[in-house]
Amino acid sequence: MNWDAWLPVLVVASSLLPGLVIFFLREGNHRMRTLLNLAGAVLKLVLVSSMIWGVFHEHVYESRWTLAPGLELVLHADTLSVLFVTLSTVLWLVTTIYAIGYLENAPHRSRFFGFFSLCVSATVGLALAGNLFTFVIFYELLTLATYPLVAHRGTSEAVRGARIYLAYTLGGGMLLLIGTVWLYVLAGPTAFVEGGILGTLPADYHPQLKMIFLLLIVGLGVKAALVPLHGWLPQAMVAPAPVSALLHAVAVVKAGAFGIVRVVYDVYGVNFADQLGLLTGLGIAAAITIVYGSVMALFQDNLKKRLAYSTVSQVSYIALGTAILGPIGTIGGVVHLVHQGIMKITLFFTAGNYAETLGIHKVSEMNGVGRRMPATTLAFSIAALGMIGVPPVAGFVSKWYLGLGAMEAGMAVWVMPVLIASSVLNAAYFLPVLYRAWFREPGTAWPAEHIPAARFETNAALLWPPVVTAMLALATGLFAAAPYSPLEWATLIAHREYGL
Amino acid sequence: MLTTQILYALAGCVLLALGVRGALLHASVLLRIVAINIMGAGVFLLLIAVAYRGPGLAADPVPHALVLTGIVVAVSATALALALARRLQVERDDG
Amino acid sequence: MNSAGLIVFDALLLLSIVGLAWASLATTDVRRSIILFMALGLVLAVAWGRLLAPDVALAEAAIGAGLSGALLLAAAHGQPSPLPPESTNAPRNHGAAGMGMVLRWAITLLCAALAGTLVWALLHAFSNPQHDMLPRAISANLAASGVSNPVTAVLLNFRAYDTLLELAVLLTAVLGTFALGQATPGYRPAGLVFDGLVRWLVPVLILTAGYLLWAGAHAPGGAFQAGATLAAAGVVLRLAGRTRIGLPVGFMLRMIMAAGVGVFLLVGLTLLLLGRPFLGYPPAWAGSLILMIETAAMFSIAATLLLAFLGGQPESTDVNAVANRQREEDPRC
Amino acid sequence: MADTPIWLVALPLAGALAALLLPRLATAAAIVTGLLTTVAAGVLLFGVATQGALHYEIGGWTAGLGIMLRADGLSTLLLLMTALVVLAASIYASTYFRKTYERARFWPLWLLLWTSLNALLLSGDLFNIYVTLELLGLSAVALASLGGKRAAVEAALRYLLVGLLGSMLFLAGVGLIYAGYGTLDLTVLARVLEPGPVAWPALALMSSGLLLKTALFPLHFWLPPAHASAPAPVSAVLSALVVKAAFYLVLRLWLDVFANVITPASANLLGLLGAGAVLWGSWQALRAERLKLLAAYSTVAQLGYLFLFFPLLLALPAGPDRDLAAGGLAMLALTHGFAKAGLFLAIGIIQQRCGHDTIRELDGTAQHLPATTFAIALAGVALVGLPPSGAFLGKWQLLAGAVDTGQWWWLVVTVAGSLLAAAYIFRVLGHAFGHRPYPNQPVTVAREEWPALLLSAMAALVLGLAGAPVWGLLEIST
Repeated sequence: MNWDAWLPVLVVASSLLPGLVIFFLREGNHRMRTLLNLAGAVLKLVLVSSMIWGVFHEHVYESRWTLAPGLELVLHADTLSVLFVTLSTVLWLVTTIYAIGYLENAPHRSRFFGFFSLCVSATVGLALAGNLFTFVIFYELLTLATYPLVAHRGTSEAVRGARIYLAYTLGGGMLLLIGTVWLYVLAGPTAFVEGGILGTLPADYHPQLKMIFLLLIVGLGVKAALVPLHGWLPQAMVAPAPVSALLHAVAVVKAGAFGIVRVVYDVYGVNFADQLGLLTGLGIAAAITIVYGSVMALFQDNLKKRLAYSTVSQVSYIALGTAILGPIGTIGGVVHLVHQGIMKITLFFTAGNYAETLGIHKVSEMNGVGRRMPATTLAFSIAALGMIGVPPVAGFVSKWYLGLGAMEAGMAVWVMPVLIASSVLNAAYFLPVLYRAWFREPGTAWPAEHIPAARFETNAALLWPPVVTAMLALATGLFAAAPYSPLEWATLIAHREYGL
Repeated sequence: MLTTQILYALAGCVLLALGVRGALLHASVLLRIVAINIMGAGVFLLLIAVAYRGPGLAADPVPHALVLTGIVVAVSATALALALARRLQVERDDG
Repeated sequence: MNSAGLIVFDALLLLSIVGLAWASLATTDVRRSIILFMALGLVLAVAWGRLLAPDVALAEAAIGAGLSGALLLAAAHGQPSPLPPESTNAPRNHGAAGMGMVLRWAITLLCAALAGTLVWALLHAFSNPQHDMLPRAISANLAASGVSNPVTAVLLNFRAYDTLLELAVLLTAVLGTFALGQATPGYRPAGLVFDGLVRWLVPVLILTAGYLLWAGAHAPGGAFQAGATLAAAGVVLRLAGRTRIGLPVGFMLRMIMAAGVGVFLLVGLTLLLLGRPFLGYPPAWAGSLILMIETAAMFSIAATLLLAFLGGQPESTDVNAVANRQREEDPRC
Repeated sequence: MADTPIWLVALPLAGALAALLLPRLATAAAIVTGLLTTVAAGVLLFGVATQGALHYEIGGWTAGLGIMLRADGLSTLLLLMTALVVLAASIYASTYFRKTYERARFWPLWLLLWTSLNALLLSGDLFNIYVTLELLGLSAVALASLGGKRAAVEAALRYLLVGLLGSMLFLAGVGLIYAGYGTLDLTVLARVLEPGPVAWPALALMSSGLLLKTALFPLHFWLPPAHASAPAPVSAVLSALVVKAAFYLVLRLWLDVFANVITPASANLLGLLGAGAVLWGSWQALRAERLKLLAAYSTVAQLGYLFLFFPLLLALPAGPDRDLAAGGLAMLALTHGFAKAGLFLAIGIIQQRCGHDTIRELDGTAQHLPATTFAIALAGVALVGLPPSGAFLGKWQLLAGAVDTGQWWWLVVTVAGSLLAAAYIFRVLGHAFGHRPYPNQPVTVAREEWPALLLSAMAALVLGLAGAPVWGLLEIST
């Protein structure tokens, strides 16, 4: 094996190995744990950077390992996987810093960081999966690695939330597995190939292929929180803030959305999927989810739950983009994978900061918090505006492309109203929060002030990550046309998928 | 076809079936053990009948050897079963 | 005996076999059932003789009827007799009793079907000419086996591996019995007449055992029959209330228990190390090796059968003594 | 190399005698024997992989007249699994039994059990199989009764009687075969057996005896009490290996010796019973209040999966798809062996440390023994059949076979069983999270906790990630 074959393995291993070592560290060995975490994160970033460069120049990075005859574990870097890997890697680094600050002196840190690293490894593996079989393996591993994180606090509520999470995701995993096995029996090893591989199958397979598509999408839809499969997501918010941030804004829900993108583009092929009439159904499911999530978010007083429902809504933009035939819709969907991640992680970080610093868990407790914590609230505001789709924050770019794509594909009739309704609803559940935070008078006392007012807001480790990600959200919007920007990369993906 | 052979083999089948029935229906452990032994006897009868070649002819020695082995195995199993039954009785008497 | 007489004899024998088996299983009185079972064993021994299987007849008489019966009777010793039927313990439930009847009949029908199928299959098997490839191969190789009794040749040469494992089964049973606890206390001392009988019977049994062992090479007999006879001597002594019944204790006892399997295995492995197959005796040595194995096996069999009869390890074996001391202070919950 | 099969029987048997004669050195003798036997199993695997199936004529007599041992891919894999599981359980047992008298009783029987397992897996002769079955049954019962409590003795007695019933049925079948074909050698029989009034009842008798021993639903009633009340290392071996030995014989008879005798209907019957086992066993495991009982019922369920393969293997035409499915079956059996052994050892640690194994009261326990809890989690992953365990690959083949042959109902059963398994495993794992401080040292007592951890890791990681050679080995047949 040469470097090209080792690189994907190393990208996965750079979080896996530190994670395994961390399990065996003494609880008090804070320094070693931090060192391992950060070293792994930085190393991964370096490796991924080299991979970005290579994939752009059409280098093939691929590792194969046979698990059974005909069943190969394939790690393969293409444009789409690199996009997701980069997102995960960058946000892992930021979240690790945040988590170190967040969990200072909390119990069970070795266990936490061990599983945290496993989670990231599973996400990266899933991103790099070169066929559906490999994807399924990492998809299940992600479930397994996140369960302990959701249950981490050990309260009966946490264990219950984790159980619900598990019931949904394992159930979904089973459907995905059945669909994959079925497809495997019909078509052999289903490698991810740009443009899809199933179009060549004879026409009498088409009814079966439709059934399989349904199984796969429902299986993936659980993690992507498509309505009505979204029930676990609000329950899983009992997890500690860094977990909510990385896993439920990025890793887990994105794994589902990413899977949908893979299945439509690289297994079925978007044109073949359209020909089978599968895209409309997907689009409608996505549209319903977008509206439903936004409406539900409107009624949540608990900040994390409001964000969770917002996630339900926003992740479906990706599915919507996938369902819109044509490169521009694709760009909108794919780029939203990145944009939504950056914005949503910012929101979860800041929500964690409010809870940790002042004990604020509810929207109704946020009056005047902007004066006490201006930097945090500024980050929150940028991300929230981005979610609504206010230019020049990143969210605007995605919505613009989705709308444009829908018009181009002749689907504007129903996509545009959905986009507009969603934006209005986004505004309706975010703007009042901003108004409270900035313009309302604070109450006499904060619910539980953990950090004295004399300090500037909160720990540096908690403060900087949201600020950085908010800046990133702004930058990806402002410099959307710069080389290697998410938008440029999404355009590259769309070009390769459509063979342009 | 040798009538003798068939008759003894049939008796073996009957013993086997009787033994199975007893082993399934009896409540007492000792009676079950007896039943299983009778079942064994049925199988042995069957095997020895198979070995029989007729008057004045040497029988097939292989089933004879198998049955000898079987008898010792059966008595071993009976001994262990009885020891267990006895221990169970002691445990029950103790409370 | 003429052929008509033979038919009557066969009919009587078969009737008593089936009748005894039926009677033994029909009763709920444990002791009655056991005695009928022992009688069945004796009748079976006659049947083996009738079917020209004298080796089996000897073994059945000694082990099947004798020792198994003795074991069962010893176990029944502590049982209430006759055993009260299960249903008297609880108020009779008509529904459950109905279910019970259904189950009884279902099982009976199942067993009848089993017997029917077996008979059907056997009739088919017997309708073909008998397979005598294996008996012929045995006669052809008998000269090389070291013994002239074909049954002994099969047991200790051609299928010696079976016999090795069978000795291991016997050892396992006794070790399992040991693990379950103490030997039963001896029976009360016998009366004067029985005592006289014992003095006379035991040496005869021991001599018989020796003869059977030696005869096994060329005539019916062998280690198992001999071992069982030797064990019978011990059983008689025990029944007479003797506490010392010729069994050593401690290491020596374990040596005797292990001897059967041990010598067998040692012979097999030695031959293997000498470049022959496992248990592949050189024809010139086969007779002596078999006798050696059989002698060791006889002592092991006698000891283990006797121990099984005692139902546990005799007192003052060192391992057990430790057990007695330690059982009280076992702290594990 | 050619002698290796007989060494696999002779070594543990010699070890048993050594342990019997020298009770004070019994543990050392057992560990040394264990290592040597494991090496022998490794050598055998190497031999079979390089030279194909190995045959060994005992006493130098040709098969038929004498007894032949045979080692092909499947039996060799199971032999190696047996060696690894027994060795690990031996290391654990050396800490589990602390009293000299306990050890003196345990080790000879333990090594006799190992002897019988190896002898059974290697045997090529029907009557010899009967003897090994009895040796296996008696040693297993004797070990299971070592707990000495009333429940253990009661369960052991039932176990023994059921086992004897099974062996006698098996022997009746053997008698029938000898009456019809005049031979006991498996290879010869495979050649001459033909469908008809002799072979069918014989197979039915032998199979029902074996199914009783392998505890296939609804003949499983004896298993949970016996496996749940035995000492932990014994439970591990009973659940992981002993029932599987009987299953191996079913497999041998149905797919090899009697291959042209079996009918689709009979294979479907086995599949149906397997489905019952999967659903009923998993459901009972979910309702169990004690960990050991949960593990025992899980064994009932896991054996059920193995039987689901029969209708598929019969429906698939000989060729690569069938080989894949057969490999999946072996993989599932191997994974279950390691996982269940690991699970029982882990439960034993919990039971000894905390004095109980009640699931509801596990909260503190799981926190005190993180390595053991982790072992349970890994074993659980394998029992559910999640990646990267070997069971995932096995179930993949099961599902693929069901789709391929259009037998959808097995797919539904498999999925339902897996979800139930997830429910009972995570019901336990939910207790691992709580507020107690994490202990400083993850592995507390190495000799006690490592065997369970390694066995579970073998099931959940090694077999799944490096198990591909299993398929290659299986193609080596006698």
